[in-house]
Amino acid sequence: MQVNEYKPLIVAFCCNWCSYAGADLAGNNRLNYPADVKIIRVPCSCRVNPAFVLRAYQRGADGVLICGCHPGDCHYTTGNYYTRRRMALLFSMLSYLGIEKERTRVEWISAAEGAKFAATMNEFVKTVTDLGKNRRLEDLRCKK
Amino acid sequence: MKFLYYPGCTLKNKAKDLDIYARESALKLGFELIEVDEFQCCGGVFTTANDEIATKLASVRALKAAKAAGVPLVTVCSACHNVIKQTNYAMKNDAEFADKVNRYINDGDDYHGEAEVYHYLEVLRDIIGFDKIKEKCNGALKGKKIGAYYGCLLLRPSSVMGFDDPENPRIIEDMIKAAGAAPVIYGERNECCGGYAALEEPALVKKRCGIIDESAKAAGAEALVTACPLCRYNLVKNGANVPVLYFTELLHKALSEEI
Amino acid sequence: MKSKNELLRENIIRTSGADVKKCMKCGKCSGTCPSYDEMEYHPHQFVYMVETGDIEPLLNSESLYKCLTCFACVDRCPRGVQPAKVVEAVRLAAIRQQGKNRLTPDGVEKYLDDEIPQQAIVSAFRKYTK
Amino acid sequence: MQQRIGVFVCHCGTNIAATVDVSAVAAALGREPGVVFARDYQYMCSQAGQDMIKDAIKEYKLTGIVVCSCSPRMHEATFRKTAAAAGINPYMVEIANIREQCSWIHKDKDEGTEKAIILGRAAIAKVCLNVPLTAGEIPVTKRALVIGGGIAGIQTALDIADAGFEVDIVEKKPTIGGKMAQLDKTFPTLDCAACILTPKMVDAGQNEKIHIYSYSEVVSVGGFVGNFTVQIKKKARYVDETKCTGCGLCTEKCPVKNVPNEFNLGMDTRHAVYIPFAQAVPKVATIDPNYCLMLKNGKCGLCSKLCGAGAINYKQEDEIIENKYGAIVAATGYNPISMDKFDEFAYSQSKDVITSLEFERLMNAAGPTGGVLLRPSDNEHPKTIVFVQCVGSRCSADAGKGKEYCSKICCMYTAKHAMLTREKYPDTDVYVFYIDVRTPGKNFDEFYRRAAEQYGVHYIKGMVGKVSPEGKKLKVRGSDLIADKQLHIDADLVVLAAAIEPDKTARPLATMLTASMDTNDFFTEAHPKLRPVESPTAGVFLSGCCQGPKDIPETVAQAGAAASKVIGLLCHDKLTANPCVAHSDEWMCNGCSSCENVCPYHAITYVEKEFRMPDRTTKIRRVASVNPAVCQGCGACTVACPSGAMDLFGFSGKQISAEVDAICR
Repeated sequence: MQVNEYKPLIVAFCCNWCSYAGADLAGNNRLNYPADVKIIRVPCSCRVNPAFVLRAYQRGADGVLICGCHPGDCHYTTGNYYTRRRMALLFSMLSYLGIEKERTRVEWISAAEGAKFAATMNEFVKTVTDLGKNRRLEDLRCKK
Repeated sequence: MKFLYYPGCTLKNKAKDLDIYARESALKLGFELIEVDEFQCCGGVFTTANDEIATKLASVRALKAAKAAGVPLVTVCSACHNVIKQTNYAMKNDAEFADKVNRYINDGDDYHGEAEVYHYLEVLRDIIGFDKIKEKCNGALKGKKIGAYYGCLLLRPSSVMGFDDPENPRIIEDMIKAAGAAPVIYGERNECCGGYAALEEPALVKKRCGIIDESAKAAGAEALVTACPLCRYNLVKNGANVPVLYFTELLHKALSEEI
Repeated sequence: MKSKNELLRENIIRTSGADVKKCMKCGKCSGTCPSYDEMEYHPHQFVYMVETGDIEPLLNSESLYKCLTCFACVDRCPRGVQPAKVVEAVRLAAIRQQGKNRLTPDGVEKYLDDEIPQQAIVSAFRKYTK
Repeated sequence: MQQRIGVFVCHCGTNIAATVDVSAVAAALGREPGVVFARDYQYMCSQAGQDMIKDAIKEYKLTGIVVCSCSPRMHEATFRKTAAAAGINPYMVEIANIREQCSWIHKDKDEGTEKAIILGRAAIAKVCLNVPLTAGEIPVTKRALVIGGGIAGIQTALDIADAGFEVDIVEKKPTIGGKMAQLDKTFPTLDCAACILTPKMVDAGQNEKIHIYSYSEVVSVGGFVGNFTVQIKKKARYVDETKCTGCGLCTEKCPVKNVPNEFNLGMDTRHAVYIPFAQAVPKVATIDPNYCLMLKNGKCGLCSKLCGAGAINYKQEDEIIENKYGAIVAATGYNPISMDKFDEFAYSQSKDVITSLEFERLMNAAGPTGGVLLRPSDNEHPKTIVFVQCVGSRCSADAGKGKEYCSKICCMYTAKHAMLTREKYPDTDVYVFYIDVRTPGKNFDEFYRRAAEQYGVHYIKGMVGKVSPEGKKLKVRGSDLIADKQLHIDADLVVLAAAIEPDKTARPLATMLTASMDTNDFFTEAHPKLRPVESPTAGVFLSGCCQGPKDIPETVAQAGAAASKVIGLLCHDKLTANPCVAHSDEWMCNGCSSCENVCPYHAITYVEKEFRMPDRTTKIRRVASVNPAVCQGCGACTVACPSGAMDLFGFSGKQISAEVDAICR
């Protein structure tokens, strides 16, 4: 067993109606993806405040995913459109802060797309693993 | 309008008619076919195994010539078209295969399926337009009932060839119509004639050709046209009841000044 | 250690690029094959026997040389299995063995006539020799 | 007040325990701050498990609990009830999903255990910040809407009406009846479809509680469970429904006779003014504007002159009707797929290659041939018929065409077709090419065996590879896998069992309903086993083939089940609202309207309010006010709010941040 194998820390915000259910479906179908992904349930992707993403990076996350219903299929009709717009702005801010743009991603995964959920997680974990540890946005006040 | 032209081995020998009439008709229709310099034989059939590299290099070289010239590559022979189109598809979509080929050729200009490949019939349909051809035709073929024989190579595998509906094609029928004749549709027009089995399995080929010929005759065809020299050879050799022509011959006849 | 047969099977599946496990045994490939009557093993059997690793009989069968590569089975297969590619991969496994070329430049002459197009000859060499 | 948290880790038999060391999880989580009790147990959702939770709540004076178990979508409601029964607020419960999102997807036990601990930690961090919530109540509009008027929609509507509730059916065609009205006989009993359907159509038409909007479509859906607002477009049929008596005189005298008759799938023609079939409900004529001479170029007007009731109105226009509903049932049904990509069977090349639905019309006494089996090309009796199963069903995605699923009904209706053909025309040879014969259902296999044994239908294991029209014959080439032969059959008629797919209107409807669909555009159910007739969207229910392929008995059963769910909803005067709604801190609100602008439910309004300022003056300020009965809790406003005044109960900014912190610790 490798001792120093790098394991990224990934936070995934999943909307209750589509992506969280998609993640459950991936589980039902026993589709493997790395344990590095930890899911936080939110009612809608539009509940994800960009501040949560920044918070995750401050606390040492290596990648953040925001998953919602496909555009047009939002349970709350328009929530994911807000997400799309907000995250576009956040992305340019993250680039400004020097966080590689590949570390943050918005994905649309429906409740029926368990396979897509697993594939997306596998691919994202690989992308983030290849980028390596994220060191750019640690809140120094929190360092012991 | 100019295109790079890949005639292939057979069109330089046993199927000269296919070649000559293609070039002459092209000029009448306002486009020119410029032969690829020192082209090599495509090999006649596409080897589907993905570890076959050397057998596809000739096609890649022709494709690279088209890429360099910045014009589409045009083929007339069904077999060449099939091999080159499939090779181009593999170069575009199979990164591992393309990498091996590019390393092998290693001339500093990697190829990834950039060239466009057209069959002569596709040029007629998509670039010239059958309505334009109709205007230039002389009406000599009026009332002639002609069956299109597609065989297999032009149409399949359809996901790669993208030539026409593989089960109910119409491109040659549309050409026959444009040329002034009446197309005859028959069931076996997209079934294989037996192809290269002509060498070792003449009985199989005879059986296949008999089925095709019967089907065409029953539907009332007075002649068949094809784009493949081997199809024509097989059909004629096995005693087809109707004459078998190259589609370019038919086109040329329709475009000739003298009636 | 994998057995020789298992290695052969893996090699055939790899070079063919076909997924034999996808087959649902409907037999449409064999229902459409123009060479069916000439074959001892039919397209669906090629797929099945490669899937189960029963490859030796295929390697020694004349059926390998009856496939016309017309792709009717490939186009019509509802499962996207591509039987013709499986046949081709088995045929290559056969003719790539030492001294198993089916056609030789000397041997080809007896098949020729004045009219036969070059295309037939090069195709046959492609198919029958390594 | 310091929270006292209890943690309950479920084994779920071996579902969780096999890849997660549950006792290690309980031990680790027991050391978390605030946790005063942690225990693992075989099945937390069992009575014993729930009792254990209740006892612990009482004994340890717990203020909140975390259950590490399956998805909250599965048992959150269960554990909330448990908590409430033990006297704590049901919203002081959090679930850590360590089954679907942990044990089932990971193989390594160390990894799984570690992740389960982290997920548990996040749930503890969240529950520490939970506040007791009280669910409000929302009124229920006691009227249901059924979209689609086939057997599924009709049965659902009848059952709802039977319970005494108003119900509207919206049907896009001029009559209700759907596909079943087009069928001849039904398997496995061979009773005639019309004989069992048309009485139900009449019942629906005459029922006082049922209103049928025929030739109508749903154009918009607003609101939420108990309170939907739906706009229905009544398309202009150019006939006044209230006046038309259905005498049919206009449909006989109309001079335009060459319109393809969609009811007979284009195998014969109808007039420009038409009633689809004799038993149509409502029995009202409809003018087809694409063919009517009067509507096209203002010349004719014959029907208007003939109509004694004066029902014809060429100036009729589309009408939008807005109604309120408490529940909506989708019953949009299915269609056979297009045969365009399967032309090896020559569907587009020969009139004598038909789909099974067309065969139904050919066998139907009210069909284009009056029930005499004649082939479409030359009206002769076919002597050899080949049925091809699974055309477009069970295709892999690699094939680039067709559907991946089994269409379920084809094996049985083909057996029926074959049997009926042999019964009526014993001199006909009937071949059925099959891959598998799938007959799970009461008396189904017996039925299929009867076709083979008593009626002498030739069942051939194999598939047709190609159909070539040759003269008057169809040359069929296929494989017989048992005989190891390639068969060549000269057939007179080929019948394709085309795969079925959801109706094309289902997708836009799902978007309007915000109901989820699977990749095949079938509606998804709230739970595949336990809630099969409910959409995950509250108040939306599913009936018939819009949820998946079904035969008639199954459709009727599901229609009844959907109706009972609707009745269960409508018999409440009030519904418990979701208390996880937005709320605004009035002191922080700066009155900017950002939240109001993003709210999809118009739940936020601004009010002028008097505030007592710290300097003891009073000031009128404009502040946001959330209507908790209307808010659905999406949280869009919370992020839009620039001052941080807006927050969401159950998913507050602090709670989510605490989860982030716990995961990234």
